Amino acid sequence: MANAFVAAFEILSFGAIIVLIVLGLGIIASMMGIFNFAQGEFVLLGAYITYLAYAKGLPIWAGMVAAPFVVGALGFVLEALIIRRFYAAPIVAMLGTYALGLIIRESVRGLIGGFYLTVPEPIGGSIDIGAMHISAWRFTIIVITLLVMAGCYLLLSRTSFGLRMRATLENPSLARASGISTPLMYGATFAFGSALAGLAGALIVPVFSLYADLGLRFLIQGFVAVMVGGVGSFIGPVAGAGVIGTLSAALPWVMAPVVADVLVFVLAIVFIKFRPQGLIAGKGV
Amino acid sequence: PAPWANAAEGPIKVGIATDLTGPIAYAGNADANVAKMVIKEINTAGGLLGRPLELYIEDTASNESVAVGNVRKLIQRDKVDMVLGGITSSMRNAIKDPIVARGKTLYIYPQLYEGKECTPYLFCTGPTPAQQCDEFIPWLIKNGGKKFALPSANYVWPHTLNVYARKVIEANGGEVVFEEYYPLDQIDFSSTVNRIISNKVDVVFNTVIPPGVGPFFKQLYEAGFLKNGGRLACVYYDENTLNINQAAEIEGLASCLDYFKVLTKENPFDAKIQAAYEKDFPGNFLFAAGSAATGTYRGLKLWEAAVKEAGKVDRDSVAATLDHAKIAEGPGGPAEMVPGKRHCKMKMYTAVAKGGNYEIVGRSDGLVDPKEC
Amino acid sequence: MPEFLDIKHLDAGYGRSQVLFDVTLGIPWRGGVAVLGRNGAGKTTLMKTIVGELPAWKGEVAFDGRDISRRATQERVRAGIGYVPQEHSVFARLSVRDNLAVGSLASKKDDAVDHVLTIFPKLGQRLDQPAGTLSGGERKMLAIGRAMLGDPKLLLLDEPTEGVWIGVIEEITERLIELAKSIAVIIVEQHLDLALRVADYAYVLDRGRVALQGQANDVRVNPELMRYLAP
Amino acid sequence: MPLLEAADIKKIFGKLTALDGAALTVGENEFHGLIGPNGSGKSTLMKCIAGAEVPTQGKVSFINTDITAFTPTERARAGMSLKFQITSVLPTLTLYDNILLALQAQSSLFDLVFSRTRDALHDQVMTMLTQFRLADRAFDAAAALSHGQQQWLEIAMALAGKPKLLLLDEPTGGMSLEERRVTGELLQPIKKHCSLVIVEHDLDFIRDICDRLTVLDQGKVLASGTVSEIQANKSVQEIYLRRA
Amino acid sequence: MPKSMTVVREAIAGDEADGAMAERVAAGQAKEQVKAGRKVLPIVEGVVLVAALLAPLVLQDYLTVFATRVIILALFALSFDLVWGYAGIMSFGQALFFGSAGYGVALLARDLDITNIFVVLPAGTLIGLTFALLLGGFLLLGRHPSSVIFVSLGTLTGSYAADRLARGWYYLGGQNGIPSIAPMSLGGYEFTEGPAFYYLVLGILVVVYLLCRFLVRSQFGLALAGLRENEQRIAFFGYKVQHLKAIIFAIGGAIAGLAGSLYAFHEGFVWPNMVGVVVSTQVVLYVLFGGSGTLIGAVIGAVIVEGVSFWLSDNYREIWPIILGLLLLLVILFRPLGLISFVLGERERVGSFGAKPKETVKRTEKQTEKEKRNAAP
Ligand SMILES: Nc1ncnc2c1ncn2[C@@H]1O[C@H](COP(=O)(O)OP(=O)(O)OP(=O)(O)O)[C@@H](O)[C@H]1O
Ligand SMILES: Nc1ncnc2c1ncn2[C@@H]1O[C@H](COP(=O)(O)OP(=O)(O)OP(=O)(O)O)[C@@H](O)[C@H]1O
Ligand SMILES: [Mg+2]
Ligand SMILES: [Mg+2]
Repeated sequence: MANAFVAAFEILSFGAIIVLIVLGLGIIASMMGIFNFAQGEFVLLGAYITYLAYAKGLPIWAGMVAAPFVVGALGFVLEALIIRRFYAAPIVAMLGTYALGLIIRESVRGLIGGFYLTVPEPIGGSIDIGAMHISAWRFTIIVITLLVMAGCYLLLSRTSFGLRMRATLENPSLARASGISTPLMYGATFAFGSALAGLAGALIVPVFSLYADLGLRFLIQGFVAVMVGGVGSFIGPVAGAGVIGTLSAALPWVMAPVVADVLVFVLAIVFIKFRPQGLIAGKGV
Repeated sequence: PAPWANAAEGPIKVGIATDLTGPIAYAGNADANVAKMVIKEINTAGGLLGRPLELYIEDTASNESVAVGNVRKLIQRDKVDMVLGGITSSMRNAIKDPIVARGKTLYIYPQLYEGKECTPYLFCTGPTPAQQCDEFIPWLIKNGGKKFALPSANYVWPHTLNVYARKVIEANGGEVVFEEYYPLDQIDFSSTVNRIISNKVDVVFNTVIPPGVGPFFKQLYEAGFLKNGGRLACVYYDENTLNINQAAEIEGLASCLDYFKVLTKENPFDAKIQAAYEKDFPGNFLFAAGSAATGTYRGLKLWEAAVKEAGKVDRDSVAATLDHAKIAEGPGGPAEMVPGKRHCKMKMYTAVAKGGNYEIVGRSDGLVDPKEC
Repeated sequence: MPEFLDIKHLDAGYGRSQVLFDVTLGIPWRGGVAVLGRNGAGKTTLMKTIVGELPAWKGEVAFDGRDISRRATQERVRAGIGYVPQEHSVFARLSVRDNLAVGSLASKKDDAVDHVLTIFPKLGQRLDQPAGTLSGGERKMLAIGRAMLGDPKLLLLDEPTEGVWIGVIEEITERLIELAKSIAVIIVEQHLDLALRVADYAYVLDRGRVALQGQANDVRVNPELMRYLAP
Repeated sequence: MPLLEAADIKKIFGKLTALDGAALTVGENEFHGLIGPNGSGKSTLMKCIAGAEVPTQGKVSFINTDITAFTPTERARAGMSLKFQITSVLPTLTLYDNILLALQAQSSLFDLVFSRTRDALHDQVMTMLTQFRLADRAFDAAAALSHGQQQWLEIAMALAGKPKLLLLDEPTGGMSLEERRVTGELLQPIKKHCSLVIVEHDLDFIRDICDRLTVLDQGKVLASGTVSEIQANKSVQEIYLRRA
Repeated sequence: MPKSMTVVREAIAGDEADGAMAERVAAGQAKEQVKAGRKVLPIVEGVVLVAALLAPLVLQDYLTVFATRVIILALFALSFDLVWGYAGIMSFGQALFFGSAGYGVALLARDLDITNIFVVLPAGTLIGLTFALLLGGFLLLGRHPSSVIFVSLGTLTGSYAADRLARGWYYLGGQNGIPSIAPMSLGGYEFTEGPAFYYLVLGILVVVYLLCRFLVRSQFGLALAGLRENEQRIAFFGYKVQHLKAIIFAIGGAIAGLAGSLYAFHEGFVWPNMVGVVVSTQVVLYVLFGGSGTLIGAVIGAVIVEGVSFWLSDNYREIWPIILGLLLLLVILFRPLGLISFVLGERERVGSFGAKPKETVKRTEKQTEKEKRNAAP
């Protein structure tokens, strides 16, 4: 019983981490039609900023708060300078962001010297319930993920931001002809998606430690999650991330990890093939 | 520059092929630094056979296909007399053929590894499973317990090492509760940790590598493994890897290597090379055993001895003398090649992490035999 | 007094191929203006240049007394220009409801959407359907409705009745006549009758140049007209 | 025996019944007009016939074969050709290539690979382009055409495959009266070897070129018959007076 | 109700060529370079061929070996270009065919001692073809056409999964791959790296190139262009779209397989990256860099990307990945049609299948003039 509870918690917490990472990726993919290969590096930057704050002696939470803002701002700038030229061609966008990711990743690698660096969690230790120990920080991550999800949902469903964004993606020239400032929308959305990645990086760095390939590790998993959930909505990728995250944490409990690893992807492709619109077809938010 | 006695014959060319970029660049750069240091030292002392040494460094970029291309540069363009390098097993596998078989050059592999590399002209100067397990595992059984878990990254080194380790564990009355392999970049270990806790494992003999190892140790810690008296063991853990986790999460972790920095307190020679290295390369790239820096030092010095004895640098002559080369001083102590085996005898140390630093808790009596080939 | 929309010596085109040559036209503050011409004459190009989707190469576009030829489309639209494009005139993946919502983003009136739905009751039955699945005629109605929601002071209509059933065309015409009493309307239309009923004034384009212009009634009877409209 | 017989076609989109037992029969060398208010299901019926939509229920037979389960490709190869309501030319290809693409569609793979029909088709391509007054733009990209010109190109492409049944969904959208007349003239000669189903809102145009008419309303056939029969039909007059 | 949902999507996708797409096309159009008339491609092709033939004479030994590798990669790039640049199928997992063929021939050499060139190269080609048919059959075919994004991410995931499988599978050497593959042989002769291998590979490249060139310029090539532009539309003309896709994907796979087997023997080892995402992305970069949709662009791209990385890693050892990234980004930003677009006009790049364009235009222009006059009342 206790064991099952711990198992459920651990699986859930990994699912939450994947959701957190995919949030930004999903928003950029669904709203802007760009599969951002540099998203992993935005996660990395979030982690790096948190580390920097820690290394400079600032409180860790300060770094964590700063990370989404700094990465978001960077996203805004990058959108205006680079990403903007890619909307016409999704495949070129993949490659362009890939190159961008490469640059960021290798620069960070240079900065941290290719090491694995530890960052302590602001809320450390474990919560003990009887004989069970669950990680306090992982628990915090679950809570924050839920809050962020709710926040995004409200932003996209209760304000006209989501509507403007979808209109812009769907038909930019018509959106302009409806008085929507498409450059601003693109900039804001990309910045928002990047900020979420920055936040994800900040929150997960205590769990996984800082290293240059931190973000890359999650990229393909993230794409698969987005596809499984369904491109075109906010909920879709989130649901997909939940499924993929949970699955990849849960399968090793019942089979050899090496098999589980490949199986997740094979299952995902088969699923997408037979339900190309994803878990949640692109409707609503 | 010193006046070279045999300057007319031109310099002797030493090739280093190591990972200067990519995920394990920290190790590769340290190795390259060590090579620079050793070559400089030899040159200041008058070179080799009256000829200067010239160093050629190529990046293997943690990418085997780039590596092969760059190694070919060393062989075919620079025509080096010897290549030292490669850190991972897969890198060694990728470049050994271009060096030894197709390139007809001597190859020294400096990293601790799984053993079983018996290619002619390929010499290994890092510790082998026997060297890392024979004394370490009995110590673990005494200072940890009998129930072992072998969580491992899924590649050749852990597989082969585990076969050996299991033999030693069982021979010493221990028991392997489970042995399991994970994809190299797996970073969630909840099911593993759960098995370890629920099976009441005493010693986690870990061969999971970064990036997985950090989260793994953390999860173990959070699940109360250390609190309940569990012992972590990891034979590649050196000063570089200490930073992956917070000190508390790896308190008591035991490792067995040919060198630890704390040895500088007791060995004047270690203190000397450590100081020389830190003076020349004050950055982040540490002189440590797990990243093959010590193996590189040892390899170059052994090769120097061999060339001196042979009096020539052609492959066959040097291979013949390198076969039984010895050095009286090296990181952690003397070292000598085991004749006919192309592996190296060396001293081994067991150390335990305490508050983020190592303490030596055991040392081999003499030089430990690699037991290979 | 300057015209509401004043276009002087406008050249425009795509890439390097010039389509409009020295087009000069004026749109009054109120009333309808028709732009006629055969296929490929440059009518759509003119409309696109007015809303700013295409840059003006040369010449001047002044709206409400200000030069807008360097402004972005969305700014022109916010300044009071409404546009119904000829093609791709709805957001295909958005529901009809959302299409209308986009149209009324800038609008202050609460009942504007209801108003549109009384004009086009058909749309009311299709509110949750993606606009891309509407029938051709329904799509046009939606596009017109969407543009009207923004309370434009100048409405550009590029063939608003293409594919619309005659019964509805009549309705649309009446609305436009109504509308033209309070705002300016530019209409590109193949139904000559309809166009000239809505418009007081007409321009005829031929190969990118203004070939003919005048009061609607005069143009209608001008013997030259047919020559410019025949293929 | 009719060339095309679509019987009892039902098409349901979610909650909406777009076609509710519609039927269409077209004889050989017959020009058949399909009319009705917006949203009455004309385009949907055309798509069901050409295979762009799968009817929820019903049967389509063409030249004595049941083609209900055929793919669009198979239908095209059986001799059908469709022009969509919304133009869909191949934008970056030249006009020439657009037409050639349509013309060579049914050549065998072998002929395609070894370009055995290229020369043979060249004159046909140029003739078609000239007929539709697009010849001077033969080597422009199709995307550079105005909307009306794209309609011309679409019609040309639909005609290219020498179909036995041509399905035109509002081919004259965006054309002036004069241009419509010319289109009608261009269509007349094909009557010798081809039947036509045409959707139009312009009754005059339809009257001029069609032999028979079918009127759809809310997914059902309101009436079907010769032009004069339809014009006399009470209920047809009614819906044409009723507001949509 | 999954059925009706797909129908909705289809209706949207097929009917309303969506606005964003229209804008894309318009944007592409606006950039059109009026450099028509002159035929630049054959000149470029000729120059590249001559350079390639002479290369070993001026290059040192090790550079010839390097050049051999580059040519093999160019062959690989060609396979991707055919599939993506011409047929519009985004195979983001092209390395799967490259690598699986490499593994296949490596196993032949390791376990069965087969290195005869007349066995291993066909075998590799066949392996690539088979894998392409399997993966393509699964991802591409079916009544409802798959979206570009699905195909690209699907193939990418396929290649990622294969990479992980190779890493996990002990028989394939796991992480270490299969080292020390014996050289390819012909009778008693062994192809070791060097000029002989170079000319062998160059010969193969030229033959494959010519075949591809013939294919894409034939009427079949026009069908492929139609496939790229709008797959659903051409189905209504009567094209057997599924066949077309299967054929071209399989040809692409076969060429990739051929390249993969050459690569395995030339490098002497295979390892998991070879089927994985890194190599898959790399080939896309070659083609994009050089200019997709022109065969020579793929070759040029491979040569330049590899050449530049080689040079950079020599001269800017610490930061070369960053510089490479910057270069790629710059080219993608400012030359989205690839380096070839510096010399090549848009029309020539997209290709045109009409015979003798100039003459025809003139002739018909006169006709239309006349007709216009006639038409006017
Ligand atoms: N994929 C779809 N999903 C939902 N509803 C659809 C879909 N396709 C068509 N409809 C609806 O079915 C009805 C019939 O559409 P259809 O396009 O056949 O009309 P039509 O007779 O061609 O009209 P028009 O003259 O305006 O072109 C319309 O009300 C339309 O909204
Ligand atoms: N994207 C484009 N690129 C290049 N030329 C274009 C483009 N769009 C239109 N043209 C050309 O510009 C000219 C005018 O086109 P425009 O669309 O303005 O005509 P139109 O008067 O609206 O015709 P229609 O009645 O057919 O809609 C045409 O000759 C057309 O071929
Ligand atoms: Mg127009
Ligand atoms: Mg219709």
